[in-house]
Amino acid sequence: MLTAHDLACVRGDRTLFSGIEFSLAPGEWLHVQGENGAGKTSLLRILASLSPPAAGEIRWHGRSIRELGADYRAQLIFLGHHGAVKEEFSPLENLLFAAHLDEVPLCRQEAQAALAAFGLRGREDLPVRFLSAGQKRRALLARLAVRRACLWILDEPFTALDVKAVAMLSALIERHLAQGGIVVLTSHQSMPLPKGKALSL
Amino acid sequence: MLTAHDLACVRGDRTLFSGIEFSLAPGEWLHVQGENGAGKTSLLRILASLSPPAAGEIRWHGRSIRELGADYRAQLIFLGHHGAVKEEFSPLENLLFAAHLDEVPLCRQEAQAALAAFGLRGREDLPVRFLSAGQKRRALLARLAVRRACLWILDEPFTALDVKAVAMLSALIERHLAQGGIVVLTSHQSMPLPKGKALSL
Amino acid sequence: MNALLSVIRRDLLLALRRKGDALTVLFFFVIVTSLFPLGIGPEANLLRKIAPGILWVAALLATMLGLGRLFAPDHADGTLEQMALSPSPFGLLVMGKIIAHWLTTGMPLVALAPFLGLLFDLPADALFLLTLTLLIGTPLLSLIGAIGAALTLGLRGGGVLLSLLVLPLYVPALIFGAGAVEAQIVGLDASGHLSLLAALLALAVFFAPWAATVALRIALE
Amino acid sequence: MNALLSVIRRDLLLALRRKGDALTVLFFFVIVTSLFPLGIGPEANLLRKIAPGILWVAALLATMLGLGRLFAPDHADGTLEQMALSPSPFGLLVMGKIIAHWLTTGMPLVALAPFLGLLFDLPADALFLLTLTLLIGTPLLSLIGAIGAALTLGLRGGGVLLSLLVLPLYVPALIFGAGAVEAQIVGLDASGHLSLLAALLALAVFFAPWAATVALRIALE
Amino acid sequence: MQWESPAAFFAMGGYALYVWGSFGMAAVAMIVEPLLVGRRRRDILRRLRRERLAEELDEKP
Amino acid sequence: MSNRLINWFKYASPQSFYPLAGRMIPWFWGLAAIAFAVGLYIGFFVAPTDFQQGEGYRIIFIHVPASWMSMFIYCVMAFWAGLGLALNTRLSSMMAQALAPTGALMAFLSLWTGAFWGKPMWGTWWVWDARLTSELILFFLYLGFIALTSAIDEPRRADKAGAILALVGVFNVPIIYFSVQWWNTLHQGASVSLTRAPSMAMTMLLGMLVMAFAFWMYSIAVALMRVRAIILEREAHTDWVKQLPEVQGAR
Ligand code: HEM
Ligand SMILES: Nc1ncnc2c1ncn2[C@@H]1O[C@H](COP(=O)(O)OP(=O)(O)OP(=O)(O)O)[C@@H](O)[C@H]1O
Ligand SMILES: Nc1ncnc2c1ncn2[C@@H]1O[C@H](COP(=O)(O)OP(=O)(O)OP(=O)(O)O)[C@@H](O)[C@H]1O
Ligand SMILES: [Mg+2]
Ligand SMILES: [Mg+2]
Repeated sequence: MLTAHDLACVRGDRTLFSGIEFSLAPGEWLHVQGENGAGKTSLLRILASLSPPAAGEIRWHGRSIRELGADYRAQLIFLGHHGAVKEEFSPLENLLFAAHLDEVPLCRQEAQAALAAFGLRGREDLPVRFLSAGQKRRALLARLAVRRACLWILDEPFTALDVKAVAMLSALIERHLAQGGIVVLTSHQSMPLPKGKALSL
Repeated sequence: MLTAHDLACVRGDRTLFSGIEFSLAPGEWLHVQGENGAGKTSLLRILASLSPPAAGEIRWHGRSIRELGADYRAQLIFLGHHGAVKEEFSPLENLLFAAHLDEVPLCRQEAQAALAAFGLRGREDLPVRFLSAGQKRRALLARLAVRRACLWILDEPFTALDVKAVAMLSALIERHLAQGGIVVLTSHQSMPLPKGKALSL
Repeated sequence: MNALLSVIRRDLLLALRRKGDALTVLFFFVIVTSLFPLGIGPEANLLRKIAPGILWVAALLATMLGLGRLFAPDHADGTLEQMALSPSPFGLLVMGKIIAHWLTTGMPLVALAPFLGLLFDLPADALFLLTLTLLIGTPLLSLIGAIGAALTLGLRGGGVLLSLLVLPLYVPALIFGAGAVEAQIVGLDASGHLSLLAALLALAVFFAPWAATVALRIALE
Repeated sequence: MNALLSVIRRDLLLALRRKGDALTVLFFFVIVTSLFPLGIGPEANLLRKIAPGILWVAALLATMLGLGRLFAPDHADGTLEQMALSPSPFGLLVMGKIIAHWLTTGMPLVALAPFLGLLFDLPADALFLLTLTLLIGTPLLSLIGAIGAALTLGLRGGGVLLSLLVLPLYVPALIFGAGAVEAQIVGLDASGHLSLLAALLALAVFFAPWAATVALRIALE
Repeated sequence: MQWESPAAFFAMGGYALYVWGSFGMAAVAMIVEPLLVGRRRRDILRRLRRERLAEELDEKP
Repeated sequence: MSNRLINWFKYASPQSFYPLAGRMIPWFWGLAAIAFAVGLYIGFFVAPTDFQQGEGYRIIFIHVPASWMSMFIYCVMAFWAGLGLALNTRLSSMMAQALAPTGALMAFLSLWTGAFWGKPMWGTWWVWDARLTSELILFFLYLGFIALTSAIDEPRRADKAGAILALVGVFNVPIIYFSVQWWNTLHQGASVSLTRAPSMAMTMLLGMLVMAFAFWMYSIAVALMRVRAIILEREAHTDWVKQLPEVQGAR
């Protein structure tokens, strides 16, 4: 249960948004919409507790995320514009390290299977630097399939993906929702997803 | 008139594509399609004479682009995944410098108008570093409106753009085509453009 | 604890993957040291006198150059963000990165120093002491440097700003480190210098990772 | 020609925008110079003897640190690609970047050197000669450095690899530059050193921009 | 009073360069600094006034 | 958080401090002017000629106050910065940033006047003495603080990063001072040690203290002026700034 109360964000001397309210129960997802520069990325970073809001509060199951700290962070996964994949490492190594960081036990076979599911079979051992734009995104997204986190915060997850990969990712998100997960995402494209809440900035 | 004969591209020990043939007359555009990693970006870089093909030849009005060299480069504009905008400079400064580089006379008013047309009014003087993902792309694309080049090579020009910006860019491309320009682009999304040639990798 | 080890392992692997990257810090150390005889002239006595100072300054500059790579790549590709969001304590991960930095930068310097000392014709006991001071001193340099690297993260021209911030803080390490060797060469007792150096290290082990972590969280906002 | 001036103007503006970035290269120069007495000890006679060498090495290191910023930012954000595709000759644009680099890095060093010489208690005529050698030497450093910066562009750990490539090429400049001042301090004629330094500069002006341009084209492939 | 003449005062017993060099630099620095701060304040005030005028113009149609 | 603390926060808000500072500034300028006049009079016309250093010693009347202030201001700056980091009060971070340039100026004056003193007394502009070296490093620490805070555009981030640097520095200043002193005494090379007049004449001491007071008042006055400018810059978008008479007033 994620709730936001009266959130505001200020950048420079511009107020990007204020008075944002929403609440998401398990199985619900939120589509953050808005023009370029409306403040979607900024909102997502605030929800991920990476930067503090200028005003307002975010609650997770009724408790403020500032108090929860690490307990909250352990339950979320945030994938942003950046890759968070090392260009020198292969997708496999990247995934294994991410699992370590997340304190998830993951063996090579499982990791390889996850990558194959994301269409990277045969590229598991090629340094990410050589991958195409879309393949890089896939290597990143493979983490979604591995880590057990309840709250997914995804910033434009569909960029650079081809049609097949978009379908795959949508299916993954649907399954996560069906299992009682919560998803917050931004996207300029229309998505093949069950109806969710929408928030316009 | 851009023609490609029997182009091939090899990366590592993988042949991405070979035997690519196409020709584009003024007013025509080519949609390069393919899955993630099919070699679209690689093809575009070859067309922009940034990297040499493994085999085959590209001709511009009948003459090989290797011979033409600077004469060919003067007539094309290539916008890739990277920004080519300086994060320290404001969009205005970036555009003015790009115009200098292109040896196009451009005064502040014109530049400001071009940026305003791309929805950056009020952000002309903010360093690009502070802009949102979509605004960065817009600052980059503003160059299309300023530079007179016959051949446009655009790698996923629609990423990160919101609906309004997509429509604007499409209109710009259409106008360019109507004036006898040639466009080569890649995109995973469907585009509101008049029918063009398609090339599947 | 597991996460700490995994960060260290990853960073070591990364250093290995970026072929010869750690090696080039070493070469930098060697080249700076050997530039001085070229700039100053070949008088053996003079060179012997200034050898400890030069080796220490070279080690310091080499460490400093490596600092740019401590957090910046992880910041640029978003890994640092993910570390901050990880369930493992962020401070521990930062500590892991600092340790890995020392293992790939400081330790090779320590191993190489005695050989470079030979070039300046230092006596055996001075060589030993030089190595010992560097062994205590280079972790100190890495720890202090981590604060500077974290503070300048993501800033334009960070590399040079970093040196501006960090070099003044390196002064005590330099003075005690080079001072110990020089004291011994002129026949004085070096243990005072050494224990002060060790005390500084103990202080830094406690405070530097904490300060670096706070600075990193700020940089990520 | 127009394009050359526009590149220079842009890079100067950029240096201005990155507040105090050129300034921090200067501070680095100052700090490195003042680290040596700290490592070596405060004996005035000894320090006076090694001063030209130290100042030259410090200038060399400061220039080298600034090299990382010569092409890398333009490469990372794609500007270099656009320059290569520009109708103006690429070599001219590269030359513009090198000139701007010297104006923001080398020239301030030259202006500051006499004051730092004072810290080492150098006599007035030695100060003058030191400044003169740096005035000839720093453009040389920028030119040679540009080749190295172009060659290492986009390589991982490029910063340190760069120093590895460039430092050996800097050695002749260092020897003639510092040598001239030392010769004069001990009462010998310095003009031989000076003319050799000038000859090197003339050579570099012709070849370095060309080599850097070729290297850049390769890096862009 | 220990100075025989103004000239003796300015000569400072042969230390004129050093004494007046020090006091001069101190005086210059301590006059220039407040002036710079004052300019900073004037700049920001000018900006604020301009913004206020712009806002007023915006409000009036 | 207790009520008292919140109350305190209210008084420490830029909004209520801005007019208060405005009222205090003239007083400090006045005190500084009086103290400068008295101090300079004592320094030049009352204090006798030094039997060793002749008239050259009169540099002491600015050198020592500048040196003291440079060290004192650093501590105060670190205090405010640390307070800003711990309690997240905007005003104290602004105070820290307002103090830094003045502190750097004092360090610079100490170096400059020291060099101008050293040349006639020691025959050289500079020696690598403990005091001198640590003052130089203090100057660098100031410059580092200023460079870092001005390199960060987001004010909140600049405050926090600056605070960490200032705190690390304030721990290091004594370490640096003692390390340099020890380094120097061990070598005892050709360097000249500071020659102090064995018993300073009462009038000299008095003049020095009055000048130190003048420097102190000056620093406070300038820092307050600067903090007011910083407040205006940072709070430009708030209503209370827009309502200020100097903003509303004559065009
Ligand atoms: C660049 C050169 C110099 C620097 C950076 C410098 C720095 C300092 C500093 C930091 C202090 C305050 C330290 C304290 O009170 O413990 C100080 C005090 C003092 N300095 Fe200097 N100094 C320099 C040159 C000189 C010279 C050349 C003389 C005289 C020949 C001198 C005489 C004094 C005296 C008399 C004091 C007051 C000592 C006391 O109150 O205990 N200084 N100086
Ligand atoms: N050294 C190498 N060894 C093997 N394969 C390589 C090597 N370097 C690149 N590749 C492959 O070459 C392809 C490069 O594709 P390119 O970037 O042109 O794809 P793209 O069509 O633009 O894809 P996207 O839609 O994801 O942007 C990728 O499939 C990549 O895996
Ligand atoms: N210092 C500043 N001064 C003024 N405006 C700023 C400053 N920093 C950031 N901004 C503005 O804040 C906004 C940041 O938006 P954000 O990145 O959250 O947008 P977004 O909704 O994710 O957009 P996109 O769809 O393009 O990714 C931008 O409009 C940017 O112009
Ligand atoms: Mg965004
Ligand atoms: Mg691509």
